[in-house]
Amino acid sequence: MAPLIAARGISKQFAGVEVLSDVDLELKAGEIHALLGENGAGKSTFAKILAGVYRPTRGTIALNGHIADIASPIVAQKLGITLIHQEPISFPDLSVAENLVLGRTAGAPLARVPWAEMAREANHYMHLLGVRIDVTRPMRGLSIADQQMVEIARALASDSRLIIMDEPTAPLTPKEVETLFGIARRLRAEGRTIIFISHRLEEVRQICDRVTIFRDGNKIATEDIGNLSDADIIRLMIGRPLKEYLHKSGHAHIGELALKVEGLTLPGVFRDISFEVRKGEIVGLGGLVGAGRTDVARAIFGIAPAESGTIEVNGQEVSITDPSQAIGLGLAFVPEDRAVAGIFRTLSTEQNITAAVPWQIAPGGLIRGALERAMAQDSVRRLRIRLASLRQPIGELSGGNQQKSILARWLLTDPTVLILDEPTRGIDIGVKAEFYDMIGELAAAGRAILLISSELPELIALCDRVLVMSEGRITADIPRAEATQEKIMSAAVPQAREVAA
Amino acid sequence: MNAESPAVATGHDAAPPRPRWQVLLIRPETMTLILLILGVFAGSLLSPFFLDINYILRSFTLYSEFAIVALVLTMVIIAGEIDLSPAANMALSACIFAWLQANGMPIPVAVVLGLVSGLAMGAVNAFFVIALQLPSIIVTIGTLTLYRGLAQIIAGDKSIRVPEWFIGVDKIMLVGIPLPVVLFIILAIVLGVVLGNTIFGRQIYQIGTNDVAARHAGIRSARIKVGLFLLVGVVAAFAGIMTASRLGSVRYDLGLGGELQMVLMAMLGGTYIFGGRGTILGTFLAAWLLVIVSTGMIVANVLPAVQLVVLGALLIVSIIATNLIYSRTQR
Amino acid sequence: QAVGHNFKVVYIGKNTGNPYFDSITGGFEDACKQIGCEFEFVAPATAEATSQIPFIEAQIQRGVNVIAIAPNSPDAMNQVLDDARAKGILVLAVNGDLVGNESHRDANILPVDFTKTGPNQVELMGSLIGYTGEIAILSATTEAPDQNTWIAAMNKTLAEDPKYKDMKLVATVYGDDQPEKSTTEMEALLSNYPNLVGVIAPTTVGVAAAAQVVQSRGIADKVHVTGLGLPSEMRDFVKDGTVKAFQLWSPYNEGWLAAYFADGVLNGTIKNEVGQTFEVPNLGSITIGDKNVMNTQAELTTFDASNIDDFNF
Amino acid sequence: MNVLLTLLRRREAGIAVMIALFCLAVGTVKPQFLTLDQMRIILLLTPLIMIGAMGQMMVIVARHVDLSIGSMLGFSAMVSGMLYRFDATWFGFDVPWWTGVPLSIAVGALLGFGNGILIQLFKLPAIIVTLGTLSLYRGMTFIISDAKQIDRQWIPSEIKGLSQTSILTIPKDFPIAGGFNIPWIVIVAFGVAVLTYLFLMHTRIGRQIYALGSNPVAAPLRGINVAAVTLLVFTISGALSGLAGIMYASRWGFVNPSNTGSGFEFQVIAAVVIGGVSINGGVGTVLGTVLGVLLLGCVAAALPLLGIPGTAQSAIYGSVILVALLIDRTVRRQGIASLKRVRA
Ligand SMILES: Nc1ncnc2c1ncn2[C@@H]1O[C@H](COP(=O)(O)OP(=O)(O)OP(=O)(O)O)[C@@H](O)[C@H]1O
Ligand SMILES: Nc1ncnc2c1ncn2[C@@H]1O[C@H](COP(=O)(O)OP(=O)(O)OP(=O)(O)O)[C@@H](O)[C@H]1O
Ligand SMILES: [Mg+2]
Ligand SMILES: [Mg+2]
Repeated sequence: MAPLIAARGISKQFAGVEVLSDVDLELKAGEIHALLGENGAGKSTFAKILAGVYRPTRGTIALNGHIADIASPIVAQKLGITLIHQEPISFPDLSVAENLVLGRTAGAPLARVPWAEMAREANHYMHLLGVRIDVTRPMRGLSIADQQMVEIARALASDSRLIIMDEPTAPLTPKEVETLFGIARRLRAEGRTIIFISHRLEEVRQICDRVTIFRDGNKIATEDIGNLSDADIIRLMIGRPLKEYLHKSGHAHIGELALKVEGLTLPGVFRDISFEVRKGEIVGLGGLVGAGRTDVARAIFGIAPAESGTIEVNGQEVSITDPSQAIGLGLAFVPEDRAVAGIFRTLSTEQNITAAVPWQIAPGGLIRGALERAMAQDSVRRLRIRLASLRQPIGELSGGNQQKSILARWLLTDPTVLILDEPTRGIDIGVKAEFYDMIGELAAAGRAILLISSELPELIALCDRVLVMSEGRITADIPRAEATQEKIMSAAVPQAREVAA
Repeated sequence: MNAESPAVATGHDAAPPRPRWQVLLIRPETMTLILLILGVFAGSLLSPFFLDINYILRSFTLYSEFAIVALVLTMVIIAGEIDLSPAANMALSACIFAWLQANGMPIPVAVVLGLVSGLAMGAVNAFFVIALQLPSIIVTIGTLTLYRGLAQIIAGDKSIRVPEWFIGVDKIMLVGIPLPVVLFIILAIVLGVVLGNTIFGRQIYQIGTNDVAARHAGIRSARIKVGLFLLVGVVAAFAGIMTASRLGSVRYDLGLGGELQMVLMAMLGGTYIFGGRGTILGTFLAAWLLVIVSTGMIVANVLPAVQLVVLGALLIVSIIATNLIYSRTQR
Repeated sequence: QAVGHNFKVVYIGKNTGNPYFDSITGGFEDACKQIGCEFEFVAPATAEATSQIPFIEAQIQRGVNVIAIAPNSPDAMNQVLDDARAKGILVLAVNGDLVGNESHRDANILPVDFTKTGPNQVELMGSLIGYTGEIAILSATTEAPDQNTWIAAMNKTLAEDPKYKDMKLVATVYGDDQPEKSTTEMEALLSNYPNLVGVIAPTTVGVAAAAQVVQSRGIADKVHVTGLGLPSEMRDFVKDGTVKAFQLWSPYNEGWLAAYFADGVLNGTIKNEVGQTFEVPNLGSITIGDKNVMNTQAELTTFDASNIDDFNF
Repeated sequence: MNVLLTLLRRREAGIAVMIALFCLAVGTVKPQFLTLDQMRIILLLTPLIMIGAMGQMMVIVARHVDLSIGSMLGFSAMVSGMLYRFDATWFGFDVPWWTGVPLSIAVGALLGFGNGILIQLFKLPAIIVTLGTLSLYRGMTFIISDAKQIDRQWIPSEIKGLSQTSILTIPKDFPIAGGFNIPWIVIVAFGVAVLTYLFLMHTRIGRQIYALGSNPVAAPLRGINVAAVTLLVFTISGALSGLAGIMYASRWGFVNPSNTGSGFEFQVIAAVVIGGVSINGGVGTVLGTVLGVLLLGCVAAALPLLGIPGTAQSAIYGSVILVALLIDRTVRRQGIASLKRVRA
């Protein structure tokens, strides 16, 4: 019998960057199939191609042996393929129930909207998932977790034969994860197929039958889960054993206090955040998406200041209500979302690099082209930024090089405290390794570093201490020696905290 | 460009750069210039009386007030905001000025107060847009109605005269060019330098391209935007008072519909309505284009109807071209 | 210096699409056919105060001999009109004058003697309401110079002529020559003055709006509307009895007179001086009144069911 | 607390209160403002704006804006007017009185479709395109009409009758409200509002308009045909402008190439904004818009009654818009605060 899905030689390029090359993959009916791989390995891209979000640059996809052209999400929907996006997508002004049924292909444009049935159905699935939300309320303001749950409910309701879940569990609590898995098993029993993308091996082991491992856009292996040890999987994922590529930058000597935060609180977002970072120290800040880490960073940097609590920089208590003040005090912040908070897409790379140090390039107000060029050039050389010309719009650079340019921008300010929010998100493995080296060097050069990351290996390997946030509170402060994935996860997840207490 | 040599280790992930000549020539301003030249040709074909530099200069004075404001408006639009109220602002500050001097206030004081009122109107816009974070397009549609209305309350629909000696800026000639045109050219040069070569200008582009990123980079976008709204306000007031001097009298409907003219100038010059792109040069050229086209048609006694059609078509064509050009440089 | 009869005359209307100017233009055209001059009509898209200026500039540039204009503003064009006259162009205000700025034009051609308009209108209204009852005036804008002269005259007549002692003017409101505004003002009049018996609207937009309100409320028997209107716009109201009678003059003759006057002045056969008299075909002898104002006819023409169909403008 | 919040968030409540207060205030000074008769006057002031506002609302909910409605109104009214004026010369017979209605709607729809095509095909910002067509369509109106007005004698009396006669008329001798009637165009306007409500709230495509405005990026991922929806809203906006066009001919009894519809866009956008439709798309209700229109109507009717000179009108409109924006702002503040609460 032909497999449900047979992908052949799937390749995908973005602006000349190949992010997937010749991926072959077969999915059986009634299996739960894991996709594993480092960030940026190409998992989501592959998923999106199956779901008709992207067209592959090359390659074919066969459904039950027939070549299918999945030209758009609508087509995918009609073919019975549903994707739960990694970042839940929602229509904030529409009700939860509407978000749940929106995009159903059935019905003419002028068909009546069955509000009552809609609500009933939505309630049914919400109950199934054990979530208590008023389905008539607008989506706006739901927590990321709840938004994710609505996404899942939507997938279930669409009754597709292939459901792709892209890191669905990232923001969920273990209890929610359990419910989800229960449902997943039942779907499998019904003969449906599920693609399950996750960074958490233990989850994969719990419910998956087979795993496919991606690395740098290539499919490395497809195996029954039973045949692989965690070590094997990690080796396959990153090419070489973990410890080698995450070398610990132990030798940086830890100096005096650089940043001290005391009882920082922003009602409804985070509360009573206290910690300190010393010169030469790398302090990790872990937790689930939506835990409030970014908001803490934003508060310290004066973008969305906290309402109470104190901040000390180099022993001086300071009040920071605007990033320009933070910069003056020697703080720097590489934001989590490059496209939104980082780059000026259409402007030249050199402009992007020098954006934070205007007065250095324009002594006396008039911009000195040569001066700017020289500074940008120097950064490009030091950070090994790959570009064709400094005049190139930064939007034309690859993600990794964009990220390097943003880092370069901040290094030009010669900061004493460097806050990095998910600095390696969506960056390919080679550049990633470079970043780890750089972070180490920066610490060694005596800068204090606060590293926000959702990637446990990263935190464990790089940080001298790992703080963990959950629901807007710091729930753990783990010294390097004791830092393990388990410890961090259990602190990151709300329930676990109650258990511990 | 040996400075760039080390960087030209072009990786698989870096797209090749666009050749220099493209960077220089494929820009909206080029298109505006071409249209301008075509306009001159068309004009001289349409009417034998058209091609007379003095006539064109004289005609430009009729649009010079709008053109001057359009230069500042360009910066506002590049910064990602828009202001539709300047024309109404011109009317109100001109009325305030005229009313004050008609009621015995010495002209210089009246002028100053007129400018101050313009500044105040800019401040009101800034308050709603920046402090209350309301969309500038709607806010300024509101204030445009309000300012025009206040002007109407002050002046009724009679016109307020200004003294003889104050009349006729447009008759003052510098090297054979009417003063308003000279002012326009000077302002264009100044703002061109500010926008192109100073930190302030640089940051205007950055705010317009990505306000969030700009704030993260320590750029005080709110301050800059407030500054721009104030600048438009005071310049509009200046333009209004200049109009009063040209016409010799002030009515509440002074500069009626000017906001569209101003936006038109900016757009024809290749300024991108959503911010981040555009140049003073473009608006400068577009102002001339607009004058050439309208006066060319008027002197040829072309129906005003046709003029409306041509202007509308021009705007759409130019925005399409601009978009194509930008999407090309976008990739 | 005689320029001959093939001179260039241009008429600048208030705005395009204004039916009133079609018939003035007709007068110019026919006269120029007779005389042999070149005539052109231009007008801005909107009747805003400064919108005529570029057109005047353009005409100067085109070297026309005569600029006839229906001014959108009594003073906004002073400067540019002076430029024109400095270039030896004859500047005539036709239908509407530069009130208070007469020195900026050479002569002014008005359809009738405006001092008689007020009394004429009052008499017409009186005849409709039997010379008794409350009446109101619905005018154009508060500062419209012509309307204000007429309104002043009406007040004077009502106050001084014993014939009208029982007619009481209760209100004067302004519709700004916009249909919407005029209508709401008319409605307000009716609710504010329940025993109103007549409304005089000395403006074409106003009288049509007022008539329409009366028609839609079906109170034509109670409230009489009259004023200055265009037959083409009022015809229906006269036919269905909403309006018994209204008045106007012949715009056509304004154009006709203007063209002949210009021809005479340019060729020295007419001296543009107060008190001068000259003959114009179909109009007979015309006298140049003070401030160089001249009229095509003495009294207003009254239109009613009997003659409305004889007029096509 | 929460109850208060939800009440506050009901934008419509706010406007309703504003209207009530305003009417009472005026009523105390001028009692006749609170009569049925006056209500009829107010109602007669609103139909065109109401019809235009329904179209504009859809466009704005879809995160666009249409500045060309005034010119579309003028053009479509002119086409019908010319049909009535010249039908005898063109076809040698008089067309039935109602032909102008479908004609205007069709012409308007065509112009609106033109806007949509430019915007969707070339991916242009609606505000600029419609700014262009604002002037383009107006010019075309002048050209086709040779800048000549269509006088009332040419507009069929049935058309003019639509703004006078009515289905429900209380007999003259009836004790209360004798002779009170609601003219057809008012009924048509409210009919359009009801249809718009049904369309936006109870059809799939209607909801897709909200979805598109609420999150344009995600819309295609949910299988929403962005091109189709965009074209649709602009076509509807055009069609309704066309309807408003023939209504204009009915209400004012003439069609003028320059006046007819000029400035319409500002009145309509004002009404829509006052009605609480968010310029950022995705938010807005028919009820709110209707109330916004009525508020403007009350203001317009009250001014002459109070003897406030017309010169003060636009200042008052401007203030009303800004006040509405302020209210909107504070309400949204509440919204954001509650959102943050949800998270912790
Ligand atoms: N729209 C896009 N444009 C350009 N590059 C993209 C785009 N989407 C993804 N990429 C790049 O493709 C590569 C693969 O991205 P993808 O999201 O598939 O990785 P992933 O395996 O899902 O990583 P993660 O585990 O973080 O989700 C990354 O380098 C990313 O930067
Ligand atoms: N309930 C919510 N409503 C609206 N936005 C939210 C909500 N929860 C989280 N966010 C947003 O999602 C993003 C991630 O949440 P936040 O930054 O607070 O935590 P985080 O731990 O930094 O998450 P991340 O892992 O994405 O960095 C932030 O931009 C935050 O504003
Ligand atoms: Mg992914
Ligand atoms: Mg974060």
